[in-house]
Amino acid sequence: MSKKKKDVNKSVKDEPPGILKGGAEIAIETRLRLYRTMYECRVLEQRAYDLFMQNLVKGTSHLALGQEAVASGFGTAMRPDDYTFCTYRGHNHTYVRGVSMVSILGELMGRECGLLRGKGGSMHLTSVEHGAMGSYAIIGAHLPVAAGAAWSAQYRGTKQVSVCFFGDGTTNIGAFHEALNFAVIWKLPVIFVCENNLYMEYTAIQDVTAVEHPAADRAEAYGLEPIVIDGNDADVVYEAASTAYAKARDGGGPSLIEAKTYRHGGHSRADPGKYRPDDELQAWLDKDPIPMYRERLVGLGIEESQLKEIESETDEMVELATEEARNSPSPSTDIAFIDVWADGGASWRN
Amino acid sequence: MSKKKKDVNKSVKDEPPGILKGGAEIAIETRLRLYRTMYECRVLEQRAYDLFMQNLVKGTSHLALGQEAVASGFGTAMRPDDYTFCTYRGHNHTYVRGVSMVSILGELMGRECGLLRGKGGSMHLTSVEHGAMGSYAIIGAHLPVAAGAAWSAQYRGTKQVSVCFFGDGTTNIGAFHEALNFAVIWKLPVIFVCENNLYMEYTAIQDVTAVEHPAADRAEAYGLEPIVIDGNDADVVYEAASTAYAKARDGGGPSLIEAKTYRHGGHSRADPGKYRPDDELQAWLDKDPIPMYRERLVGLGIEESQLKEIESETDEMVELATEEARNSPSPSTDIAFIDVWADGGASWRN
Amino acid sequence: MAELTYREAVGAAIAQEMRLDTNVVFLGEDVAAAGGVFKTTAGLLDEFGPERVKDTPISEQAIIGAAMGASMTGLKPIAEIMFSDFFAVCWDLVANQIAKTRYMTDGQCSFPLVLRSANGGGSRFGAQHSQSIENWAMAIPGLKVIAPSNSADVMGLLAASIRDPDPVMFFEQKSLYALKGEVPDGEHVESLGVAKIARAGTDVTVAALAAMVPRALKAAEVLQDQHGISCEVVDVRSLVPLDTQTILDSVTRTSRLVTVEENPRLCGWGAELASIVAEELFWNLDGPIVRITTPHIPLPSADELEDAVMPSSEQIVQNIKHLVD
Amino acid sequence: MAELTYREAVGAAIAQEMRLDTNVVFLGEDVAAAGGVFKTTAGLLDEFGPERVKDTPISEQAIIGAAMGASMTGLKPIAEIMFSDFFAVCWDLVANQIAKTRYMTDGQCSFPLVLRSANGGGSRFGAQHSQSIENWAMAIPGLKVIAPSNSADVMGLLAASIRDPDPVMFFEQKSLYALKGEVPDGEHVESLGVAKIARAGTDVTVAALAAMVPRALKAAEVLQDQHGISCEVVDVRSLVPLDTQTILDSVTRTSRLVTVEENPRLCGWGAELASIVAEELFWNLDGPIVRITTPHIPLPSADELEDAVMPSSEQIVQNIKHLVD
Ligand SMILES: Cc1ncc(C[n+]2csc(CCOP(=O)(O)OP(=O)(O)O)c2C)c(N)n1
Ligand SMILES: Cc1ncc(C[n+]2csc(CCOP(=O)(O)OP(=O)(O)O)c2C)c(N)n1
Ligand SMILES: [Mg+2]
Ligand SMILES: [Mg+2]
Repeated sequence: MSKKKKDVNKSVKDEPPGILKGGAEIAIETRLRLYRTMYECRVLEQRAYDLFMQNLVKGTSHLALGQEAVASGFGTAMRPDDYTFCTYRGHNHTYVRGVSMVSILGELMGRECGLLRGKGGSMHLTSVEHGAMGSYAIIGAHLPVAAGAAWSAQYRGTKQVSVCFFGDGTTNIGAFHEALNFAVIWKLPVIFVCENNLYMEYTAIQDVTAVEHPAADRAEAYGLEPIVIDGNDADVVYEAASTAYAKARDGGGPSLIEAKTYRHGGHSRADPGKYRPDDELQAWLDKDPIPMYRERLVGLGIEESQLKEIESETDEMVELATEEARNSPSPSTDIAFIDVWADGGASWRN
Repeated sequence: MSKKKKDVNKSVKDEPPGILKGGAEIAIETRLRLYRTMYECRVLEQRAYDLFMQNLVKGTSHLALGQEAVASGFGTAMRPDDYTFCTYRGHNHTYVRGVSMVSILGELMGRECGLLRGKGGSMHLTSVEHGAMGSYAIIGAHLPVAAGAAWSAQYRGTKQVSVCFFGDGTTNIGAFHEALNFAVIWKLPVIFVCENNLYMEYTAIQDVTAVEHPAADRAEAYGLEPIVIDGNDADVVYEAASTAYAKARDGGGPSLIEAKTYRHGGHSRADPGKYRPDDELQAWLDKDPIPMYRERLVGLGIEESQLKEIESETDEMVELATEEARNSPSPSTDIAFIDVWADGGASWRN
Repeated sequence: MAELTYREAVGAAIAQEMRLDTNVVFLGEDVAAAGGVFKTTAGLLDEFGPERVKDTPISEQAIIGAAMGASMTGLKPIAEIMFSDFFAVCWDLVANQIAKTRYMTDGQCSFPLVLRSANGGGSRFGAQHSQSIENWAMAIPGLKVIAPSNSADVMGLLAASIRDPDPVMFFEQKSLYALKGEVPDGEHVESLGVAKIARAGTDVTVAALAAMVPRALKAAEVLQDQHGISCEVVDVRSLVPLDTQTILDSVTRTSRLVTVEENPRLCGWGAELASIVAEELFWNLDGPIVRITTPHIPLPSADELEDAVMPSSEQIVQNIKHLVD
Repeated sequence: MAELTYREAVGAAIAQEMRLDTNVVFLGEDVAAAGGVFKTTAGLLDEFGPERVKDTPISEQAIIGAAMGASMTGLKPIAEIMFSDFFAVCWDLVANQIAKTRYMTDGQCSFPLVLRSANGGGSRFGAQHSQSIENWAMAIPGLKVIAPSNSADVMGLLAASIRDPDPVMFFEQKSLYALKGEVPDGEHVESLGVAKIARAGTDVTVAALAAMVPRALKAAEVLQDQHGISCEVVDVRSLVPLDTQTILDSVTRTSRLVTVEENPRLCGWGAELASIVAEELFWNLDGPIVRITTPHIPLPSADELEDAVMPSSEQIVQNIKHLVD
């Protein structure tokens, strides 16, 4: 085991979270976009949380508060026609593709203005027109589906890339294994991004996984390079994403990237997250990707006022979106009975 | 990739098949048992083949002609109360546990004397009293089941070991991945044996697998040592098996062993195996585990006459078994309607 | 009599059986330290320790496979699949392996195990976390299938399932977890394969399951009070074995059958029941057999939408009024 | 008219559609270089090349997932699952993902794909390679379900399935692969959702599917010749969409329904049909609805045993004689 671990560590880019790299090559506009996107994700999901607390969101919901750098880094590096596949923890991944806040909040509240008019709910945000090809709520399923979209792009010669986000816990399910092997042998333009937030629902990933890095330590089993990145550093994510996109677009095949990060809250609405040691939680709160990145921008000479403007614009945006979503009516119940089939209908008989 | 391969090769016992090791430590009685077992497997399955040709075996059947060293090596190293889990290609693995030839041939022919009285057929040979816990015909399923039996042995403190045989093609299905991780984190006394015969059904394993050694190159993904052995050398198999059994019995947890071998015939009854290059087939026929092992025994001073006696005893045994099985009646059709439930019945209503 | 929630009855049954038989072991995702995501198994780890109450990775095939292998070698495992929808990721182990191996091996192996899961709609979880899949299980020979509607039945039937020598699929309707009900004191075990007449009546037999039982009972009350129609509500409880005797007896008396199913329309258990009655009691029937089901659609997430598609007591009232009028 | 085997009709339909639409692609285990283990797809690799006809690893979740992802992004994949029993290892992709995603996304995605598979018993393959699982698929909203009984229907319905904008489960009865039949020359496409009256009759409607159709036809002949009973045999062909019109019309004329199912008893398509007729044609019926099925058991392997449990034409004759007498 010890030999093994050394091997992996040798070839991974494993930075302790919080130690931000210079990233001098990233253009300042891009950096501002990264910051804005993270900030937008943050306020959007904080608002979602408030709405739960007001019982305006029913069912369940899974926030990625603390994980915004991953969504922002990949979303910013993406081409508009690329494909995103994500999980029930997919608000941010969907949002960064250009989907409106109102349609996301509306969907969480089950309103007519919702992205899916309430038919899918929080766990299934999808916007095909934005390349957000769905949020999948059963662990593992979307990895082979993302490979399939990549196959289609390859066959059609479009140079689109398919990117698939999932958690550390997902690396122990069969579909992970099948999708990785499959993507490699067909050299598909797909990027598998494991957001390692250290926990499945309430169980620590290390308690149920045979290796230390649940994704990266499996990479070589598929002939892939093991890559671990600081998932709380938007620059690091952006760079890793850019590299992987370029590789995929050049016909270099898939990548598997493990981004270390942490969710600030519990697994889902019902979970206060008490199974996590206080000091662990505190250490990660201290490494919150958003204030850290803000500090970096200030260090790089960005005016405080410019950042404040981004922030107040966003705060206003989320207020307006909330108002609009709250004022949106419930969907007509008629829509529950349609759209099983491509003809718009739901009938199984003549 | 090249780095990776070197890593694996460093730590594997990868012998080109056919180069037999001395194995001086193995007792001569054990060696004779290994030879006898291989020879028995061979004539048993050759007879099975003849019976297909005479249309006395219906349905399908999968022979392991050429792979006998694996079944013999593991079977000989096993404790009587250990558990075997195998596939549809399981005649030999079942036979080496002490199951009679007549009950195997009878099952293939669907006779009353059959091990399962015709209810299971060739693909499902099982003899719980011999520790042969079943032949599983859907790829991958029996890996977690074998882990479960090992869990039971661990919980009950019996020091039994569970051994699970499967093919190279099986390493690409999800259940493989889940079972391996699961067995390691619970440190279960289970041995996973991949018989790499280079093909799934008609497709070469290398065409559909991201790594060179379909099992061994995945071992490190579960924190296991990569082990490749010459699966055509009964001594090598016996030694690898003994090591893995001892490790499992000592609480050292699972092993994953890739045994390189080859099936002389096609995948199943219907398959002439024409997709395999002539020279490849010939090379492996030249490395037939049985004549090679016979030669070694002669080299070690075993009398030709002693080997001839084993052979003629076995030949006679298979003749008698064939006769008995052929003379056995068809099972009463009544038995088709029972034994769905533990009370012996099949009713779903009162 | 103690008052337990449906949720608490799950844990109570498991604890009762684990105390009696050290071969009973329990595994699943987040079931031990966290006590289950529905908090059904809180306290079991503390009482029985980590050798018997085990957290697993997200590896449903491994979970079910482990249960299978353990059950055929002397243990009596209980495995939790968090949401019944997830049986789809391990259906091979359930439908092809566990269910068939006893038969295929000419009766050599038994599989005394329980696969329990949170099943059904009404919690606004959307199409992938709300299915009622009792019919998936019922369609597979070799599986027993139980779906209780109240705390006492959860306790008694889960205990019986754990003791049963055959594989049992035990479906807990997740929207009922908070429901309270009286549970007999002391050791409580019922029998599988016995339906219960939840309300006696004379005009029409209403067969319902799990969350549909309270809805059918409410409808029966309304029908009696407002329309003078007397419904006999049968809580089917056990789909396999199926207590056809109780159901056929009831229909013989009422001459009418209505089934209330939560699952999508096609090939539900109600269809099976309808076909049995249409064959065996044809000459006793006074009118068509009516099935009330969710339409043949996935479940939507928003509350108004979900409520619109699942069978409601109002819908049951309407249908029965129409039938009997 | 050309005479093709059922097996050849599969390849002919795929080739026809691949010639017409370059978005049609095909993947599966051993399907390309080897032409399929049932040799249904021999020649496709040669004609269409390795970009469109692809061998896969033994990774059914990857196969179905790939088909799903490709179908939602512009392709029209056909995926082969070697034996239908193996759908159990990838059922999540089929039942939870492909079937539900269009609905869940408010109609944003379509899944124009075909999942074809060798289905059914009679080949002495035992319990894990012989199941008839049409009812597994029928129970899932969002899947179309086709099961042809002859070469012309294989060709016409498979072509229609490939063109269909929705996911289609296409079940080929493996014991029929060698059966020959006339297939119209030139482009041949039929419509999904249309049952066929395979034999007209007046006394009883016999609804059958796939391998049960020839058995029902043989029984009908015997019943006519030896017992003067006139059976109308309906080849259901399409379970979803279900041509209830043709079936209800037939039962309206004959006043009797017998279904012949290969699958185990509980929750088969015959139960669904029985429940529809028991509700909608109750007042037209002259007698009980009878379902003939395999008992609720896994299939045994030995030939005598398998023959003893699957519905035979003799059994159909006996049942109908008994019913009509
Ligand atoms: C097949 C399956 N098993 C279990 C679940 C329940 N479940 C939902 S999220 C989750 C934890 C997933 O952990 P991880 O992959 O690390 O993602 P994270 O939630 O941390 O983002 C589990 C077990 C599921 N949705 N699907
Ligand atoms: C889930 C599943 N997929 C496909 C098959 C069909 N099948 C039976 S054997 C086989 C090849 C298996 O190859 P391998 O694991 O190398 O074992 P071998 O037959 O070479 O011993 C396949 C694809 C199956 N039985 N189960
Ligand atoms: Mg996680
Ligand atoms: Mg092989």
